[in-house]
Amino acid sequence: MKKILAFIFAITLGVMIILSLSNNELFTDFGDTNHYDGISSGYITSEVGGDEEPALVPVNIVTGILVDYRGFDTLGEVTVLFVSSIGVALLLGVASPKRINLNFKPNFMLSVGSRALFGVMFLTGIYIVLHAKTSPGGSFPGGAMIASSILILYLSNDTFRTDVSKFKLGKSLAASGFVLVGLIGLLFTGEFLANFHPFIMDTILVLIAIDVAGGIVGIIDNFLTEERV
Amino acid sequence: MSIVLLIAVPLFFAFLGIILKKAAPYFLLLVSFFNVLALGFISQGAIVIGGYSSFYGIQLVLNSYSLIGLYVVNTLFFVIVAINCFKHKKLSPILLISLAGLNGLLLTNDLFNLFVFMEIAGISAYLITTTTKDPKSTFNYLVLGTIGSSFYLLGLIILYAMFGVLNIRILGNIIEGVVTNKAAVALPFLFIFIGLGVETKLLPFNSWVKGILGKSNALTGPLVGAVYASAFAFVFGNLLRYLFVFSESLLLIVSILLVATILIGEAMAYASTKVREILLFSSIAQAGVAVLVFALGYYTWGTILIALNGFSKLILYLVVNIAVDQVKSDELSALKGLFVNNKLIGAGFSVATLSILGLPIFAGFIVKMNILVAMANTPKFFFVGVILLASLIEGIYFIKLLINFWFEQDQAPRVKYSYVVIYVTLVIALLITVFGVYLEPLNSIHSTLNLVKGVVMHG
Amino acid sequence: MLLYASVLLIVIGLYGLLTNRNVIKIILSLNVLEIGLNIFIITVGFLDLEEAIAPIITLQQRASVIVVDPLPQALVLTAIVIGVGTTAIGLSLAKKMYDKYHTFNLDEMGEE
Amino acid sequence: MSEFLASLEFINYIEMVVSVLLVVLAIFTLTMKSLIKSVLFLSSLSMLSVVSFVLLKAPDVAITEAVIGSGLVTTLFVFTLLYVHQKERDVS
Repeated sequence: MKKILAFIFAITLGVMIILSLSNNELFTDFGDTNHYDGISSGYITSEVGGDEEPALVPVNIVTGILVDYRGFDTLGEVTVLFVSSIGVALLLGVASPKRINLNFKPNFMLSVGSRALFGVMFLTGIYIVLHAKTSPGGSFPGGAMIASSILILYLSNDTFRTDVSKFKLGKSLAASGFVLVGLIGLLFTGEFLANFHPFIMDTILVLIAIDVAGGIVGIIDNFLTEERV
Repeated sequence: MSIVLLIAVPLFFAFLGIILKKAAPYFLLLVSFFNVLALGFISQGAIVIGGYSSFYGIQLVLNSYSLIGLYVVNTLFFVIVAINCFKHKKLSPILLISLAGLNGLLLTNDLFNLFVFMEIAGISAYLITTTTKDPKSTFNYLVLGTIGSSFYLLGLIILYAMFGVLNIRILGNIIEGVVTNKAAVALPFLFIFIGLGVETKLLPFNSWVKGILGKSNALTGPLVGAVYASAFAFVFGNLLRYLFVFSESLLLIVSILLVATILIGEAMAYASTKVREILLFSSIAQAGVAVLVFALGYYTWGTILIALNGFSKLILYLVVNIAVDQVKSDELSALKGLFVNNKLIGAGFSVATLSILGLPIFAGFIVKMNILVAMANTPKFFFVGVILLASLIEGIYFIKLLINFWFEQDQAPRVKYSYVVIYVTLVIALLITVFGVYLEPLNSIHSTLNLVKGVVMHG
Repeated sequence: MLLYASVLLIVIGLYGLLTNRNVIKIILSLNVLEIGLNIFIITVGFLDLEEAIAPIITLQQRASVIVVDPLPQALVLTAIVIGVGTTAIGLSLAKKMYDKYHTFNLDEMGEE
Repeated sequence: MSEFLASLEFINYIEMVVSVLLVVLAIFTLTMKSLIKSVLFLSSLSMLSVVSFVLLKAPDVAITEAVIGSGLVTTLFVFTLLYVHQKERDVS
């Protein structure tokens, strides 16, 4: 009975969304946007600030929006990742952690292969972060890639544990560094997170990557450890 | 002083707080105190993050309404932190982040930025409620909160697809001016309404409240019941004021939801025998009243109503939760005679309750009276009747509660309140009475607010 | 087409949330809902023209070409990361609940 | 001109297949009895959404979803299930 009600509710909602969107003169059809009338046009042509130097505008428009025009959202996003990694540590953290055994039988090929894979992924992550302004990607996937390379090490060896405290330190310093960059902008130009020098955007990209990597490694470590009995 | 500091400073110290663990509780105390102080030196107006024009960048706006909201949220937060901060040292960074999130909610004038701050405030609230050691309720809260914010995101993206703008006030002006058929924007508004309705405890979306506030402790009860409730009610008021345009059918749905929230909340509170449940159901009803007042367009009195309710709720949740923590039961029968040994606390609690009821000589009376008069003038007699009926039911159970707490000489429970709690309770009770007897301050607030009403604050 | 698929994904996720009582299944439904929502947001900014390109282009060339809307893409990036945060906390809570009640089924946990 | 039309139809064809597969995988994710199968279907659903992001000309989102959504979220689910699996084995 409950399932039928839920089914009817869900179907009604779906039909309602589709009907009211397809019959709506304001909502444009699929594949036919008018974003050149809205705020996006400013981001694309970068006529937002008026006096912007070309050096401050990255080739990847999405990166430009993330770290510059809407950098405050990104600060919030970093905060969300930060608070959830402390939250996971609060919920799952224990006084004397011990690795959970995955019961792999590590052989020679696996350990060598995983180390090679670790190197490749780590370098790819760094590459993605450093080229966020010109190529697709950006610092979020880059940071996550770095964290995944460490995840590979966790998976390949049952006794492996990375030095979590270093990642925690990096995460904390990177996140507070992000706020600090914003405050520097406030101090020098009177605007929080002002983008007045090309260096600012690079710094923010690297800081985000460190924060993401640190946060995700912390989460993974907490999921793979338990109380020592 | 820039208003962004209210968000940036708590964030900065929260980020530092996890490596400087010893200092984190002091950071929390100092920063929340700094925020209250800073409100006195802050200049009203709008700023845009990064220095872009308000059309493109993320705009933060401080006007008299959000200033009242900020005062309420930051003061209540500081009081709660001052009472609790050394009991939950591990939570200090999370509490700081939640403070930043709440301030961001009140300040931001950007739809997507509002979503981000909703998530920040929400996730820190989930984590704070884990202190009650009841993962099931926290999980329920998390799931409903995530559904709510997903609906909100869906609504905002439909609005973006229609108008290409994310700034709330500009979007509101466009909708007001350009859209002739208001039913065309009903769907996104319904989604946004549902999304915020989860956090503001409106009726079909509030099943998380029972687990969270019904099992609260001295930290989560006041924080979720008073601070988060007021913050989200203010956000709701902001959106209703600057963004929402009701078509006939949407207004009907919304009114039905709100009236049902008010009446069912009061009825549940009347039927309950557990003290914390009485409080939580009555706060569901009051959330309904606050949103109704905003939806009908009485922004000034709605703002004052929320501010007053926030302070009164703080006393109620604080007093009851400390008692429940010590007696280990929240049945009304176990707490009989609570105030026999704690007369000062009892006096403060009674003042707060009577003010929520809207009895004369307390501030709640003036607010409720003005709302009813305004409604009767419009005329909206149906809503007047609903609010009067709700007040009647509220009166019966609150008076019953007070009688139980005051008159039972036999086995009065021994509950110790710290001096901070007694002091806070008395100060708030005194303020409520002063504002209630001496009307001038409230009326002057009203006239100043009327002055700025209509003045568009953004550039 | 993808627009309808994304709305369907949202609806399927909601249906799963309403009917499932297993904690892991509930988090999975949330994820399905989020994926649907993300695709919906991207479709909103999509331009179905052969000459429309992804928003990666130098400043000099921007006047001469048409790009798809970059803003929804930036918003989705934020939404994805936020989704990971909630999923991680939800799974930690699931683990906590398993430690306490030895089951993932919300109905078998019982009231206290 | 005909070539152009053919390429257009090809894109639409892919888009249609992806859409149908997305819905099918979502249904599988929620109807599987075994939790680990559900998780794997979620992972493939996420991978398929990466394809749809590429079709919709959003390379940044595609990379992020591939690394974070498909990779990390799946591992977190798997770790949780693994933990429970080991707990059950310890008990019995």
